Amino acid sequence: MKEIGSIRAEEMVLNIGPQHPSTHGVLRLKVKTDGEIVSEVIPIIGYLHRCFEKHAENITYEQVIPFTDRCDYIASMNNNFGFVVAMEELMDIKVPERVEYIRVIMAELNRIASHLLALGVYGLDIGAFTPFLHMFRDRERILDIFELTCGARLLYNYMWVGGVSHDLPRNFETICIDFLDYFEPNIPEFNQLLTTNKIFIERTADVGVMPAEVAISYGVSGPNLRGSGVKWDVRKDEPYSVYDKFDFEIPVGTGDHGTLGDCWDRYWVRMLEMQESCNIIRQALKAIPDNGDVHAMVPKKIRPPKGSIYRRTESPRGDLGYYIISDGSPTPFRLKMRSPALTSLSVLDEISAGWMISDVIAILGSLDIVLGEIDR
Amino acid sequence: MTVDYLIDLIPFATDFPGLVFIAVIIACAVPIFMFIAVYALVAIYAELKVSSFMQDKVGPMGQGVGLHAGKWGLLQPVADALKLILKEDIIPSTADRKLFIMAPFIVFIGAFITMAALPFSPTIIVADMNIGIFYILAVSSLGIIGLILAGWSSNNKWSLYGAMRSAAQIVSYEIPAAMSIIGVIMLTSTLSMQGIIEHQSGFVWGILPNWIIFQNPFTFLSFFIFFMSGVAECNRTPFDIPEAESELVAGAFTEYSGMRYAFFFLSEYANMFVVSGVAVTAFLGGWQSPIPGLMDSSGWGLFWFMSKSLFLIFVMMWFRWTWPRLRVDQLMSVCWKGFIPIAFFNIFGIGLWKLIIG
Amino acid sequence: MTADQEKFIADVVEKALAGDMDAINSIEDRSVRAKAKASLVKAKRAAKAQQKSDAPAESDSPNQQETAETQSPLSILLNSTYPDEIIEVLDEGKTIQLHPKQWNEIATFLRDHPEALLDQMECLTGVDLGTEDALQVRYNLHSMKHRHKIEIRINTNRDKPEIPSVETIWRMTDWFEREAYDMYGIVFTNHRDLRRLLCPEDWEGWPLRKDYEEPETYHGIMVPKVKEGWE
Amino acid sequence: MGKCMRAYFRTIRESVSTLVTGMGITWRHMVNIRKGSVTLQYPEERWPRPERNIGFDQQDYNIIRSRLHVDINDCIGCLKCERACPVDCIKISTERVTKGEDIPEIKHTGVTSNETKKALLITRFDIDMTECCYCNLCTYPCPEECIFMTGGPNSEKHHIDYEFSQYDRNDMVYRFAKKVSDEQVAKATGINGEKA
Repeated sequence: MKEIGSIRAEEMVLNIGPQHPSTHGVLRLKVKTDGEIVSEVIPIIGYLHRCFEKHAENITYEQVIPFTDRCDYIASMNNNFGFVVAMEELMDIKVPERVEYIRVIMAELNRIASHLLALGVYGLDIGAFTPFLHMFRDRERILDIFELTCGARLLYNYMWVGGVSHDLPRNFETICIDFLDYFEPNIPEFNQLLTTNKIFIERTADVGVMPAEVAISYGVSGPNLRGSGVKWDVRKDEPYSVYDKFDFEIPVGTGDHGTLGDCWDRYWVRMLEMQESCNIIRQALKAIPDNGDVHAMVPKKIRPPKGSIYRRTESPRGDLGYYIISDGSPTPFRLKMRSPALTSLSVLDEISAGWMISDVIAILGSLDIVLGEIDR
Repeated sequence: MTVDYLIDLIPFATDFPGLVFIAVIIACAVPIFMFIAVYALVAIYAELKVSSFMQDKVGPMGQGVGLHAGKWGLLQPVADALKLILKEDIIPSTADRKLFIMAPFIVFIGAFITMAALPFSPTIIVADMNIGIFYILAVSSLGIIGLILAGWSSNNKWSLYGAMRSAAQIVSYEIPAAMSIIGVIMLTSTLSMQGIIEHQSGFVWGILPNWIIFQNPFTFLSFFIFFMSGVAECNRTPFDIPEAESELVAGAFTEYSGMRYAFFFLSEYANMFVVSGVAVTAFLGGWQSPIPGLMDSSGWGLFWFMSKSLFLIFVMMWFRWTWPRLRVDQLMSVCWKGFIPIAFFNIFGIGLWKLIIG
Repeated sequence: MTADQEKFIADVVEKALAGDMDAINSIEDRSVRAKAKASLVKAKRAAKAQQKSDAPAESDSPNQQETAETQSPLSILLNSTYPDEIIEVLDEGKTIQLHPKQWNEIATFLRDHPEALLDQMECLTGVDLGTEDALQVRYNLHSMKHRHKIEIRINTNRDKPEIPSVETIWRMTDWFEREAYDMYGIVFTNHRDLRRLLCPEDWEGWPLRKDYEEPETYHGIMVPKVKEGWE
Repeated sequence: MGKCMRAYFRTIRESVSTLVTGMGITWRHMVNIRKGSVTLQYPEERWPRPERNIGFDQQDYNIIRSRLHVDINDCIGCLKCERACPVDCIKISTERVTKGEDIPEIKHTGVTSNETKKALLITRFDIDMTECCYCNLCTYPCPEECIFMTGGPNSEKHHIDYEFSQYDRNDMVYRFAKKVSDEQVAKATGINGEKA
């Protein structure tokens, strides 16, 4: 008996990444495994560290905006948005109403694009290739709209402090409505192809359950938190810009196919959010003032008053916060970006212990991380 | 059959039996190898195109020859093959050299020798053994040895995971596949491939082909069990966990490159053909025409056999580009909790059907 | 604009600020005069802005006798429980500066007290105050239930920066404290896994401190400062 | 037991039906490929560039960001773009030429197309496109609108070109300033031979 008791499976350390198809960037996961079962996941980050915060202390506020683009390169508009909202609150600028609507439309379009990428890549992590390309096809349409509006497809530098860089193109409304009319019928198709697929449900339901308390304690936010059943959305609960004028639902996870807060719930919340974003865009296109200036009266050289501000906005990944400390000079004294993906990644170890290697990939995919934002 | 035919052809066969035997074996092996190579090119092209079409893109294309991939991208598989041949062959310094080199050939041989018993037409079959289907079931699992060798000798954790997964998978899925075949054998009372096909000749009520799949409801179910198990044995999606490109990078093949990788690739496609061929032989009437009187001379046998097999291969591709991948424990439970009980139930049902109805 | 011209204009502007407008008006070249006038306006505006920005800074100064009207319920709650720990209350009670000593205890109190219930840590920011020769950590807290928020600031000295860790209270601060340690060298005592987060483990120095100097080499590789053939 | 069995068969039914539904969708996409294909054969076919008209009141121009171009004849050397650049990819050096002689072939005196008098000789105007982050920030402060992303308000002056890769990294450094010799500079600045 003693001999049998002394037989122990050897723990193997498996390095997933930094170059791995499913780490969504240069992320390294040190995974301690016992056979297929994972006992510990240690994320090692910093491979994409570009000293955003240090760099921001040496450049002017206007010049920071292109760098915020590059933090979360999947949802650049939302990152711009977060920064300018914080800056405008710090400087107490009232921007024209048309600008607010333009910003909301852009941010919501980018939210759809970001969720499309997240969901498609999630399908890819699970092994379904076709939904990925179908979603990419629709994402390209959104990028076309962005290219038309601001000339760039990925890194926009579109929202400025006190305005946007360009007005909308002339026939923007029809283009946008065309896209929505084309896109909305595709959502049920994605659902048929992937969401309700039994294999997909088997792979994601009950896997990587994140209870609400754990999620809040880890600071997880956005769709990941809502997947755990917490009805929290900065757009609704701390409205910024003109979000308080829109009528939209906050989808929360329900645990339809498994436990509340599992991977499927997080996936499903994103799917529902795309529909809500479409609603918001439609409402915004109706309510947008026809003409008007797209710049508020802002001095050429931005010098915020002395002081500090922390403002968070809802990026597709969660609460995106900027802590700006100004000393009255044209360069920030301190600029801290609270990236939602960093908190999402930190919860990985907590929720993936005891699952299999394939599940670690599935859980990581469901958290929808962007390494540019984590490493900054 | 072909072997016997060739041996008979040579007048002095009885004088040098050993030599003639080897010569005949080579004479049969070379065409099969050529066939696999050509078929693999076609299948790769088909896979590219099928996947592209399902994903709303046109796949490899080209206007004119030259830098592009030829008309409709027809030269794409040729270019791929050329690239694999020309690519540097890398053997990791810490790998177990001998086993590392051996592994792809063992896998390929496993797929290759099963071809010997496939009846392409009434006359084209290398050897119509009286234990044909049993032989195929036996040797088709030879590949697993090669996969484990590859995984072990690569000295890479991903490879090891892939090898272990595929070992578990292939060994498990042999069981439902064999169980489904047992039902067929019970109906046909023969193990010979040609015998099984002969048994399926004729039509019920003059319209419905008398194939085993249509003979009773249990065989209908058996066909799907066999086919899905076959998909699993080929390591295709949704059962492609040994290769699992998004989890295990490339599974057992992670460290392979160039020609050695090409052999794995070739054997995967050859395996697909074998599985489809056996499914066609055992359930879909082999080389027999599905419509009474339509092209049912023995010359058309090859056409019918190939078109049926290629259709099943297309279905495999269809699976691959539609479905996600199962997890390893789910894979096992699908096999042990789903397929095997149903396969047993099918044997029982087929036996009962035969006793009661005839 | 050449250097001596600039200097000339600066001289004239200085004179003008002292009240001698003739110095500018007597310039003969029209463009130079315009420039001098422009820089005079700029200088005056800058002086005004300086005064303005100085004014709120004064009101920020410690004022312990803050009346209850300018305080938030949270700061009153904190003041009644831990009166000795509070250094100052800023920004109408939305920001509270604390001593680092009992921070761990206060943090638990803030999270668990039914009136506070600050269960969500929004953000943890390390700051190098630069001139005051101190490092600061700012905690933005938020309550999911009561939907109120508060900012806690804790100062620590530059030479031996130590702050009790709240990593077990809000799990989110685990990585954020590691980041603050990485960037500022603030040691969070009792943190279970205080390693560098973003920089490599063998990185020297604390990059986000104001007195940080970029290294010349890293592992024997020269750090390029200026691009070749560019400057 | 009965419940268990029912769940077992329900799982099988659900699996089969959902998997077949998925296959139906991929089949539909496969047969409709002629209508539904979204890709183009890149070197032969290209995506159409966005429509030019964007809703400015005065001007109609698109805002494609392809690469930076400078109309050096219009440049007055104000260095505003250099200061605006967040990645320091623009480098400009100028010489003061009010006293010196005119060099007709480089047109460094006279007026720009906006009727601004040029007072500086630009001896160097380099843009390193490998470093450019395409943020467009340098184009807005320019008083003469002479630096622009090709496209932009001056799209007639320079064609839009997305494909500008080079074999050598140095070829990506665009040198817009006109070649001037030291003597010419000396002559133009009026400091005879002292300045090189």
